[in-house]
Amino acid sequence: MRFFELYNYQIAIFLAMIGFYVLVSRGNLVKKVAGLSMFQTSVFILYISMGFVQGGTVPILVDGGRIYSNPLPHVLILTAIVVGVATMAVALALVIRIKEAYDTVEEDEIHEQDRSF
Amino acid sequence: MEAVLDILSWILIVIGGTFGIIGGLGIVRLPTFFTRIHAAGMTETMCAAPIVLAMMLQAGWSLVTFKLAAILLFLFLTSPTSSHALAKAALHGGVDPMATRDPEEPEEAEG
Amino acid sequence: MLHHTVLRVVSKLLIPVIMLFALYVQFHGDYSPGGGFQAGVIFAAAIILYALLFGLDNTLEVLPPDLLQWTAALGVLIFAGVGIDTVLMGGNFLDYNRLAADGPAGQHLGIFLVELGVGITVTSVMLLLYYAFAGRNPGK
Amino acid sequence: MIEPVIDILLLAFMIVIALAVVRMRDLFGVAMLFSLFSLLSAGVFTVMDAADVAFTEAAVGAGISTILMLATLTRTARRERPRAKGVPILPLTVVFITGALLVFGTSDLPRLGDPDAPIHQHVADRYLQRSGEEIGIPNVVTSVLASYRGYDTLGETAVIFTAGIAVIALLGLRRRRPRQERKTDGRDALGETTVMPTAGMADERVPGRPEKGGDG
Amino acid sequence: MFTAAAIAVLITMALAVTRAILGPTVYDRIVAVNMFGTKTVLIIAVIAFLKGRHDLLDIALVYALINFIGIVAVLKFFEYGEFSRGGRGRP
Repeated sequence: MRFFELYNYQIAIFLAMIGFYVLVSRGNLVKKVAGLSMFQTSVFILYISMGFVQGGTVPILVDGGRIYSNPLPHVLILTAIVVGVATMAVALALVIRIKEAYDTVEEDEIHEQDRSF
Repeated sequence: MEAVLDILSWILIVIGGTFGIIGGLGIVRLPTFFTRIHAAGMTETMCAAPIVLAMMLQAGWSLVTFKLAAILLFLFLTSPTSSHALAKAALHGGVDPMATRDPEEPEEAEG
Repeated sequence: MLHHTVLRVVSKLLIPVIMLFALYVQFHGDYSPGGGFQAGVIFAAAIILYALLFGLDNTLEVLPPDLLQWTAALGVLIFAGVGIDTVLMGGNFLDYNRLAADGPAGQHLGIFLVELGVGITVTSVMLLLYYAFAGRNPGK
Repeated sequence: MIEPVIDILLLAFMIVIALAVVRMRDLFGVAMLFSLFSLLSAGVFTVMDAADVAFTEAAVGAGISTILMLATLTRTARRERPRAKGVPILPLTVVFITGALLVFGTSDLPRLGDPDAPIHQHVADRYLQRSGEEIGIPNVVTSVLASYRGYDTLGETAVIFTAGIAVIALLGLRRRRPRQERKTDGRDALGETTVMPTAGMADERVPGRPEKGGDG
Repeated sequence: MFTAAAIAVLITMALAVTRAILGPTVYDRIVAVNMFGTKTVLIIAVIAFLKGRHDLLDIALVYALINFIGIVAVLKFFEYGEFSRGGRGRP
């Protein structure tokens, strides 16, 4: 029964693993970035689920002593989302430069041109 | 007064929900793009508006009502506009409005 | 996208509203969800909508990238400057209680300035990202 | 008690979309589904009482990240190259083992929404209790973000700034052209640029080059 | 009351996701994403009422505004294939 009380964490991990699978199994760099970003979103969900309190409410204080959910994960994830977009932009900029240098965004073709594997 | 408002809200929510589900079925079941955009457009007016109106009735006269009215206004401005622009783009992009079925390999043709 | 007349007219109506909403989010962030990060992104989104519809060149005229590079740095400078200011006033780094006579008033002022800095930086960086991606000449 | 149901349904939609992203080869479709993914995650954040996070995800996910992804697609290929047939055993194994370990790790966590969980006991509780009098603003997230943990936020802002600088360094910025030039040329910038660089640049060079063998 | 609305909206969302995944043309996907955005606005507003916290309505409001930008960007991508043109000169 305890297993089902953690459904949010498990689904978040499942989503993260789908993102991870895209990251390791696909050769296309744009798709890799999408997978990475999905992984990131899943980690956000994991964090936010930890801050959730049953019967709680949004951590904006109102009159009357109510239970609030934990504001600390919210702060961490809020900044992480914006930083995540900025870093995703760096990754995509690198992809564009790779495309211009190698004329492809498929991983194995890049290795072939470099003779690295 | 409360009871009247509740009954009105219920009626509006039932209308909105029904039209939402009908439109959803439409977007899955209808055969071509231009018929589907009709279904999608219908949900945006006939599903969103009654539900938001029902919320406005429940909220009473406050800032919340104003926010809901703003949401409704923006939805009414943006959804028909994007539907219109999309239909126009699709028409220029080569989707045949008179077709009765989807072409065989549309993704490849789009290319 | 000038031949989309309906899109153009509706966007002209919407862009000021989005900017106004961004300012509401920025300055009302103490009392409702919001703050510098969200407001910066929304404000940048409004200008990106303008750039999408009326072309990148027109947008570059309104907000040149040189200016944005300065403002991006300015935001971080405001944030760090508040910290340095509190140090100079005899407190710890980012100890806003020193900014005014009583604690909460100083905190209000400090949070306002810090959020302003964050908002300016985020707006500038998001717009710079869009300029860099959209203005890249292909095949060169 | 509809909220857990909404939560689970939204997460289920996310799983369906993630699986579709794995299978889809049209990268434009991936970008579209990705924007749906972030819409849904904002819904999940709303159900989880994280108003500010949902707000950020709403502002970022629907607008900026989709646009950046599409802008990248205009500079690269729109379709992914078909994969070789067969089940990719190594990636699946790695992913499965990692996932199993992580799920095993969750078994020690307190149940979802437990008010007595360790995470709610230390500083978070103090922030919620004291923020009202110490900072004097109702939104605890803002007060933690800007005041209690202002140092963190300074670091994050610096990271965003650095990322912006890095992208400019990688891609360069387009300077605005003088007005005259633009008036006269009309459609120059549109005509001279090819929309997508074709893969056959090397081949095009061959027919027009007589010096290869013809100058002797 | 709002439970019923939430269920109806969720069913509609499920159907829209189906169309977004099935395709077949790109325009179908865009229509589905657009419709899905509207339904997300609705579900967030409904959640705000279910929880009794009206601060959450701001999120719905921002979606109603930002969703439009995404659709415009997609249309631009389709008509021009890039983002730097389509300004003063005719396309």
